Amino acid sequence: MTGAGTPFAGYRTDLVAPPSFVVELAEFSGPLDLLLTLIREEQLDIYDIPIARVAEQFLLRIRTLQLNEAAEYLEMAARLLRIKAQMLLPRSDGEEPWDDPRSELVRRLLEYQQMREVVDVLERAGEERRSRFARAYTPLAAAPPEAPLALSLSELLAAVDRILRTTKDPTLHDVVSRSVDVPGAISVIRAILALRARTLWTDLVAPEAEPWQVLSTLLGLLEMAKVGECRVQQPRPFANVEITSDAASEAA
Amino acid sequence: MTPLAKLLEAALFASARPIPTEELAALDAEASKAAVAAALDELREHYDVDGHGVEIVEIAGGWQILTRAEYTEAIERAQLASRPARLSAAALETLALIAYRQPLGRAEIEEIRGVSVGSVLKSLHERGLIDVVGRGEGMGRPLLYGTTPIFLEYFALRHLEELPRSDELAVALRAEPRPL
Amino acid sequence: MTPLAKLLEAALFASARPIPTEELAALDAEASKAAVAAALDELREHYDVDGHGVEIVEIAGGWQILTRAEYTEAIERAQLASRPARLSAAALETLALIAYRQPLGRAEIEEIRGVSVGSVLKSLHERGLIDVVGRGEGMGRPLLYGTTPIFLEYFALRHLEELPRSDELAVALRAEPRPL
Repeated sequence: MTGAGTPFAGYRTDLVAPPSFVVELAEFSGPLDLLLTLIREEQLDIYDIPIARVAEQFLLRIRTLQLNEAAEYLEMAARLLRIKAQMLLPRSDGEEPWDDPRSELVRRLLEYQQMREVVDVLERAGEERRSRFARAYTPLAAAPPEAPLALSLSELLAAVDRILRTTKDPTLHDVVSRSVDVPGAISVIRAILALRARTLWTDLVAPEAEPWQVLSTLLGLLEMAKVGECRVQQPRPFANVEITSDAASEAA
Repeated sequence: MTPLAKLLEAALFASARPIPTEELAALDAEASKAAVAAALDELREHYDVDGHGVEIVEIAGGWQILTRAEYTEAIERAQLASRPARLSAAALETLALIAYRQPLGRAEIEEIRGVSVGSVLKSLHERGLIDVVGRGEGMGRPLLYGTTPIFLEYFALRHLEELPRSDELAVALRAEPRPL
Repeated sequence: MTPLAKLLEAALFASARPIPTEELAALDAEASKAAVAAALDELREHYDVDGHGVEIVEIAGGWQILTRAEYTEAIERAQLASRPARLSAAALETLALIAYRQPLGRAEIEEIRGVSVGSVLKSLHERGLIDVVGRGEGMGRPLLYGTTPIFLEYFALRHLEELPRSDELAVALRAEPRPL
């Protein structure tokens, strides 16, 4: 198991990237995984990596896999190129032993490889465990006979009763709002004005009137005032509004 | 034990809910109904005759393995099977509403209860007592909730019709609590 | 079956998780350790010899009943239980490192894996597989992570020592561990 094709959920959440990118990235769990895969594919000696070739392959792969957006892959690519450059430097054939620029990379690859070995162990153990089920049933009701329940049916019924009592209308509230009835209000106002030439707002609107009725009356009044059917007056602020039928319209 | 009985045993143990007889039969496509019934009998007898600490019980139209009552106290004392938490009043009332008026949307519940019920719905759903049963009409096509078989199991009801009708409630509430 | 074995059986059946040996012993205050061990042996043998669909397994320093692997497919097909999701490669790699080098900080994991592991650590922590076990030296006193008993449970390990020692791994370790 090299991690190829395994899901990559943990990393994926980090990224805000187009889906295609995420899908491709899921093939490798990181730049070391990709590097190790290349080395295996090419059957290279990990202690003597032909760095120029590997760097080239690595770059090619991150381009074709569109991994070049992930910083970690780019960082590894840069590292490979740097090592490649260092390899090209002339070696001083002096007394000092040559410090192989690849040694750090080799160390990391070995370390990573070792970790992959542990991953294999864990993966096998995890699969073995996944092939068995534990007890899933949690005894909500404990043992059947006379087992104390956390919640009894009578408690539930009491809750139902509580709700039904505190709810005004046991059927669901009609959410369709009532439309304002302006023509209706106008005919009411006309009827009142026909009886009395002068009337008060409080006569037109009952104290228990619902908002839509208040609104209908108000709109009706305004409409009637506009066409000159009545006059609306308020002697002083907050005083009761007086409505008088217009003499002209009355005459008409 | 026959292989079929062993399969039933494993299934009863692994299932999070009681398994209806038809589902037990579906475990092995090649087994006849009679063979499954025989295997179930074999299994029940095994746990009966041997005097085991668990037994196979029929509940909510299905079968499950339960610990014998005489061990419940010791197990609970050791807190091995954590005791179920009590439902809050908010959760209880929401559950009651859903039980009686399902399918029911969140907006209606909130209107009746006068409080927001988002987290209550979530916890009832997590406990498996309610589930989404459809979508309502209207703006946003709201999710509609209903009770689940776990709800029935919880209250040891065979079906929803066993709940008293709302007009029988007063009587039901005065009556002695039913042994569950 | 002895009464003590029946009690242990009931407890093991009731628990979704392994029960530590001490907790099994605590089930019956009057039973000696030896008696509990004998009862456990009796029970294990019963489930072994009889060829049951379930068996008693030692996990994470405790005991747990699990279904036998051969019934898993049928149970899953019948949708009576579902297997937990596999861990991602990223999660497994991170867990492997923590299991072998705990306590271990985020920076060290990132150095070895070559990728950032913030969200992986978060999800492993949320699943209870790892926990913060201390703080390291150095800048910002980084959090150090270690594996939990749930980690052992997830992989059905009796203890961490069940994992191969690092000198048993095919890839040779560095001569001396780098100071992390």
